[in-house]
Amino acid sequence: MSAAAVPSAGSPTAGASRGMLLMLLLPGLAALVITFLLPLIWLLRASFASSTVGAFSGGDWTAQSYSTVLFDPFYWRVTWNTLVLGFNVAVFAVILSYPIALFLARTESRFRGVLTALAVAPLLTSSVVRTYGWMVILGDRGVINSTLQGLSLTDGVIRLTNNSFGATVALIEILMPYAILAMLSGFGRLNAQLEEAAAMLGANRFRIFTRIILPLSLPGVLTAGLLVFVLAISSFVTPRLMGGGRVFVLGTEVFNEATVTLNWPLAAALSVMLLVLFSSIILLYQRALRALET
Amino acid sequence: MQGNQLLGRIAWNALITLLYLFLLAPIIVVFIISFDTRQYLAFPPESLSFGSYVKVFQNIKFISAFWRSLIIGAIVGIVAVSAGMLLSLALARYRFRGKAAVNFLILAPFLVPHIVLAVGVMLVIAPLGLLDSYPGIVLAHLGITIPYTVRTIMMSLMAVDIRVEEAALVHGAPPRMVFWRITLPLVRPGLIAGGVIAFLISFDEATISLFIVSVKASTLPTEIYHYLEYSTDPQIAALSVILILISVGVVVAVERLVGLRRAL
Amino acid sequence: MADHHVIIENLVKTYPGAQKPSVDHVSFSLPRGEMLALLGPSGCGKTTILRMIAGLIAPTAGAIRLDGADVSSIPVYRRNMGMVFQAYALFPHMTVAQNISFGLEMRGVGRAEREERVGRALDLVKLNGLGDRKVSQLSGGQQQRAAIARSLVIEPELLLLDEPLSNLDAKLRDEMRDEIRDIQARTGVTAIFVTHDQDEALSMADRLAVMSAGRLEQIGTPREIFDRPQTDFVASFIGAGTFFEGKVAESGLAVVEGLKTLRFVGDASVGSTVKLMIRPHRLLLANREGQTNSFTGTVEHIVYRGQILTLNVRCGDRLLQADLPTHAGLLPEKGGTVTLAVAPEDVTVVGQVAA
Amino acid sequence: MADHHVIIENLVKTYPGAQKPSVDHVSFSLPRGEMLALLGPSGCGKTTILRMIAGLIAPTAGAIRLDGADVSSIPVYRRNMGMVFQAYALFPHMTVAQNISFGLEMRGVGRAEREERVGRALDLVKLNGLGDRKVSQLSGGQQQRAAIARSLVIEPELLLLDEPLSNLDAKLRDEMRDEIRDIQARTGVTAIFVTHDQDEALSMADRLAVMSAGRLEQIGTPREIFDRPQTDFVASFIGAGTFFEGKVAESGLAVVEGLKTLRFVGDASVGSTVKLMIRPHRLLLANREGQTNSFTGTVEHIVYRGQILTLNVRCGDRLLQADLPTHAGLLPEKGGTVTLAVAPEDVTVVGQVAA
Amino acid sequence: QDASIRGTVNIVGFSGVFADNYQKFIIDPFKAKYPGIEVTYQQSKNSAETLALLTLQRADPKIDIALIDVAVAIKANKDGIFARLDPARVKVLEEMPAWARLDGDKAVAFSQDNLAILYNTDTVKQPPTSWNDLTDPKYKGKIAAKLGDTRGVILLPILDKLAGADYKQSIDPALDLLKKIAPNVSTWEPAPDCYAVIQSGEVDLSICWNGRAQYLHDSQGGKIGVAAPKEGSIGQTNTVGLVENSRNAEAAQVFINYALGAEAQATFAEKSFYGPVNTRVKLPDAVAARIYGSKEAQAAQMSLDWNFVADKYSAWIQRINREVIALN
Ligand SMILES: Nc1ncnc2c1ncn2[C@@H]1O[C@H](COP(=O)(O)OP(=O)(O)OP(=O)(O)O)[C@@H](O)[C@H]1O
Ligand SMILES: Nc1ncnc2c1ncn2[C@@H]1O[C@H](COP(=O)(O)OP(=O)(O)OP(=O)(O)O)[C@@H](O)[C@H]1O
Ligand SMILES: [Mg+2]
Ligand SMILES: [Mg+2]
Repeated sequence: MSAAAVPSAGSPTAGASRGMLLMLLLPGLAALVITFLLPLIWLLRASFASSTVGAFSGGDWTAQSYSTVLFDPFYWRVTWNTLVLGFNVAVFAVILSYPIALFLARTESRFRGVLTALAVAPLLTSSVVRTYGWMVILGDRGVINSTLQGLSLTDGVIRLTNNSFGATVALIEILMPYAILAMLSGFGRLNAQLEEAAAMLGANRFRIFTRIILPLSLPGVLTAGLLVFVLAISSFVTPRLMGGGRVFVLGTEVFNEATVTLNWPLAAALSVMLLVLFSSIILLYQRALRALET
Repeated sequence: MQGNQLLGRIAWNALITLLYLFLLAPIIVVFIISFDTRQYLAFPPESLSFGSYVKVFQNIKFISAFWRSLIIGAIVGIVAVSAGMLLSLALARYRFRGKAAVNFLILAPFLVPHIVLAVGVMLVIAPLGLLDSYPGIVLAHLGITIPYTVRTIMMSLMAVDIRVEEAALVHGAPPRMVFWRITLPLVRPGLIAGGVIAFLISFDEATISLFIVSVKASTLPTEIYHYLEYSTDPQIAALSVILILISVGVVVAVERLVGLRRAL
Repeated sequence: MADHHVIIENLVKTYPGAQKPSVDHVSFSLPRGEMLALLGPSGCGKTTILRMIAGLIAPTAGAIRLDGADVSSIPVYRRNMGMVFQAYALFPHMTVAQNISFGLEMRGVGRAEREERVGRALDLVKLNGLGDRKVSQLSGGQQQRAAIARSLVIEPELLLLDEPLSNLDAKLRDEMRDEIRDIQARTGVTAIFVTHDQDEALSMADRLAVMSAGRLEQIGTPREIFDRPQTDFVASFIGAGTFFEGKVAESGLAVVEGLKTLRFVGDASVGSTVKLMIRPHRLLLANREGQTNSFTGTVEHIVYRGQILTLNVRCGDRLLQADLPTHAGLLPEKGGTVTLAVAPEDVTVVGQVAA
Repeated sequence: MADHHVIIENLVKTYPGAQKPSVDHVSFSLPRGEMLALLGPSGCGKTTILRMIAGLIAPTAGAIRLDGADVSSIPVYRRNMGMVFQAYALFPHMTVAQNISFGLEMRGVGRAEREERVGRALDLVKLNGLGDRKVSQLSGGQQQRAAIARSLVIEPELLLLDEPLSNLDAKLRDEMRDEIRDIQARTGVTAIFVTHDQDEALSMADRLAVMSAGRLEQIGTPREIFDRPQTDFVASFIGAGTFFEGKVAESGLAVVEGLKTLRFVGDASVGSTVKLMIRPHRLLLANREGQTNSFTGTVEHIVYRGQILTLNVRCGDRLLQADLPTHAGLLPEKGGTVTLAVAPEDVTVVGQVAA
Repeated sequence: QDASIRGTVNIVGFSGVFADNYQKFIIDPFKAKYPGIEVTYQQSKNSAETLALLTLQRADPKIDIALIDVAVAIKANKDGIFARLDPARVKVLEEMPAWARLDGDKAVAFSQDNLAILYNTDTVKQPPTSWNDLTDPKYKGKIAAKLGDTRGVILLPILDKLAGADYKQSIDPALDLLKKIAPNVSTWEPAPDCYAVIQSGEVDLSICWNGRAQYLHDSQGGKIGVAAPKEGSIGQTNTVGLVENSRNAEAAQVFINYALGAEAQATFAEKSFYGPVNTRVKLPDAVAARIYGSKEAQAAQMSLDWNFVADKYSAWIQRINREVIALN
């Protein structure tokens, strides 16, 4: 049932190909439609409902939630906060992940498997537990503060958490594994021989890095950046807990409207807003990628 | 080796070590806490014991949820890989109208926050009578795992030289045989890697699961979530450590077997 | 023609998105048992033709007939052809023996017979003992031989070989050439092989088809191609040579600028301007100046090539290329003066120049 | 020797985990401006030697000296060598021109001069007009030429070429050979190039180093290697030939089983058993039977190769290979009887057989 | 024992310790009394999820009874999720106070968990006695207060009363007071939760629910202390509702009648430290003290007009978020 060598319509096996194509597409697409497309359509519908019940079963249509979202300056600020958070997290996560990804891509170490696994391990810890880990490190009486005080570098407490700094740091760490994975798969074009060729042409380590390694890995870096950005602006648990409730981003607002105030239409509208943000970022990203490739 | 080259190596290794330390810092803390004897999370531990681990293994809810998660994860892994394999074949080997749309549909779930999806998924699944059932949770997890399996399998598939498949055709293998004898074995690393990732995601997913399951099909993450609702004690840390060890074990084994990085 | 084994009629292939066809109205045919070499510069469409014959890509236009019947409705896997791919395309997850055995399995050949035939095929390509190796553990040359064995073992009716020897060193290449030639002669299989090595084409093929930019330039026996190239392109692509343009003063005599006159054998109407060619090895050291078709000049460059010595000799503003056998007595030296001569029948007309 | 540009002393390389060294006590040296060809079968260690000279891998033992000084402490990027990699290693994210320009940039050459030199380099390798292409848009041959241009443009002191012409067709290969030879002669750069094509090695290099399984078998001028191979391996690897074993009956005369006697020129003590070789093109058609070193037999196989005709002639139980020029008058036919003769000085002693 | 009534009652309600206690002290005794009635209890993450579930099943309810937050219950009633209880079947309704019988008996309050100030018994030697103590500068950066949910909505009327105002008129005075507390607040989202941060010493004070704190105090070595301010408190009110179109309405109302009864209420209060609603319940003094605090505090205990509050619910949370938290 392989489509193996049936790349074009005129091919000898083309007769079978239309049915075959359907067979190939159907199972996966069905699953995606049920668990992704339909929920998304519901989301759209819900965002135009007026009541909780309407959000589930139809009923009247109103743009009430959208006008709330669009005309409330608070949501504009939240959107701005979200973008800033996403940007900061993306930039730092990418910068910090890059060396690890590079290291993993090249190391010949016996422990490569373990090291790769360790780089991905943070993904598998409950976010609540991991957040608690960060509280221990960054808290007022946490590892860093007590170390600093122990060394008499400061006498007061340095506020490292329960603010957007804490949220950013924790998000960076939490999303780094994604960045590392994305970069690793994008580092395919790196090739030791290219570096050798550059060395033969007189490039020292620094220049090899800036002129060969970096440009070649840039698509992977961009993908990683995009992924982290998107995950960061849609996160809610970490900003909520690490931000000490002071960090208001779209994710936390969606969560809040959906589970605390039970305003599902508004939650849906905010989600749609988030999706619009994604889509524009992705479009920009694709532009950038195309520009890189030509 | 020249002196400054050696220096560069040392600096590089130090940098990597620091970054790893940052990446693993909260996990290290969690690891330490997991041995605390007190009944709440605090640092540093007062005294150390394996008590929390013992309790985790005695907690019937955790244990049964663990097996459920394992089964669900395995099914999700297998189904997601199968569907992903077929989708990847269609995308990698066919030109067809609407391919861009299909591609988008596969990419998009990466980018839509689970919290946004969760209620919608519940709503779609509920009328099918699948709430709190194995098929329901499996279906819900397929949407978020298929994108990963498609991605890894595609990577493997791209790496397969089409000419090899052509060679099989020329030498008398009908397309069905080409698939079973050539294509499938060649993308095995991608299949395994995709399966493992799908498994891990399903095994770890809480947000959507919370909306789908309650008692019968409750998974380990949802049990953890409920547990955290009324108690935060080192059991949670111990459980996290156990899960990490299991996952690291799986990842290492797969890396050994097929080279996960190639497929990622 | 009609009873030929393989008939290609007006074959055209334009890849999707390409402006120009990669194969452009190519027609030729092969009797059963013939070996044809497809020769031409990189990118001229050789592989494309093979792939159309195999059924791996569909022609844009034109027909391919096997034993008179159009093959377009026969799927690839029922065409019973063997093919050696340019990049081998061995199955990387199988051992060498499994690779070779694959086609037999597909044909439902029993295990015992399979093993025996695989063993013989391994012997044939000198890979005995390597049957259990993984493909990745073979050097490039060994892989190529495994690919050859895989295509031979199924005893196909038509054998398609895409640069089957490019990765072998001279020694092994010679051996494999003989081997393929032998098998082909013994089994009577029709074969088409692609190469860009003219020596290979000349020495292996019954006939050569020379292509350029998708078009068939000339098809003929090695001698016809080498000695009587019909186009400029073929003349310059196959073998080296020195080219002249000359006005035909009388039948078989052309006046060439910068030289005196050049006697040649061939049809050319008096008064027309013709393109003439002399192959380097047809230029011999002459005993005396002034002989017919003799040129005296200074040796500008000498290259020793084992069997032969290649000279570049400057006669006026022309550079003549001559290949002398290295054992031909006293050899000229760089800077020395030599006289070279060529027999009129070794001056070939390769084309007319439009006035 | 001491004032030679490149001196290689007892170089050894054992890859980690390998049992046998890939390069095994190899020593040779090159005067400034010489071009050396490294020749040998696949996997014999040619690339490994180049990479050690370049500094890309460290030798296990032995020394590499440039102008007398050990280079082990000079980092790769200050060695000022040009290298053409076997797989090109062009930078995929740069255009062709940017690739070529890279080395100049690293040397701080100004933009205007860079552009000019890149332009000239592109001309040189016949890639004019393709400077702005992405590397991926070039055919294999074009990529190889871009790699050559990139290594030449920096005017290195030492040029290392790893199979620089393997992907070009005969025509282009000839042209590029001349071009590289020319540039090398003009700039006086010392060059080492790797090839498995003996014709290339013979025609381009000042000297040839023939390797086998990590060891240097023989180093010498093309003529020395071709005409006076010192080992069995070299004799059979370079050029074709028919080999005989014979007992030396008297000085310059060996008794060969199945033939009569063979006169040869060379040192061999009476009573010893020697290995003798006759190159195919040294066997000529003889006028009459019974002449010294003449053999009469049946033509078993004829291959037309353009310039020459290769015959396999069976004399008793031996098969002699002879290359006759295609224009040598009346040519023999398959199945016919011919008499071949060889001059004693063309019968080469290639080794002793231990009793 | 009364085996004459048969049927199955499906309950959805809170999870965790609540579920354990409810099973043990309400459901099990009920089953002993009515062997003919089967009772299933399904845990729900929170009231929001319960509401979602009920909304989804409106056409064909699988659930008969929901235990749910009062604010959510009122919202549910707007969408017609619950059915009116039949006073003839649920006789115990007469014993319930007026404020507890919502929307004409479409949901009835059955327990209250008071908002309290928790403190770390190691670091706080003088437990706070008044809500006003929260403004004491010595607690700067030492308070955890999750106010973005019902806790905030309950705290506002308390603070309003402190400032001598009425929450039905304006909550501005409460917000002003809250702004004075804000500088002392270390986190508005205590992690992992508002109890653990006290136990671990991360903060000194935490504004949290009494019931769970009492439970932790008993079970984990008294590190958590509970201060019930003398100005009294307000409880988070849990209601029980009969689902509209329930197929087991009869058995369900038998259950509700039992669960709201004085006996069940008293037992549940003693075990869970949730305040009872049934007016006939008389708690022992020790139990009352642990639920409401001192006699003074017991006297000052307040109740809310939940219909009014539910209406303001999200507006108040929004004001807390925007005017207090976002600016601190
Ligand atoms: N899949 C394709 N899509 C578009 N153009 C193609 C494709 N394959 C080949 N071509 C183009 O068609 C032409 C002929 O290609 P083909 O592979 O037949 O050349 P070839 O003669 O085999 O060359 P070589 O000696 O380099 O293998 C080339 O110009 C090539 O660029
Ligand atoms: N990185 C390596 N690790 C281990 N063995 C190696 C490595 N590189 C090469 N070898 C081995 O060393 C030997 C020499 O390799 P090298 O690449 O020098 O051969 P070569 O003469 O260049 O061959 P070719 O003509 O095929 O390029 C081979 O047997 C090869 O298998
Ligand atoms: Mg080709
Ligand atoms: Mg090599």
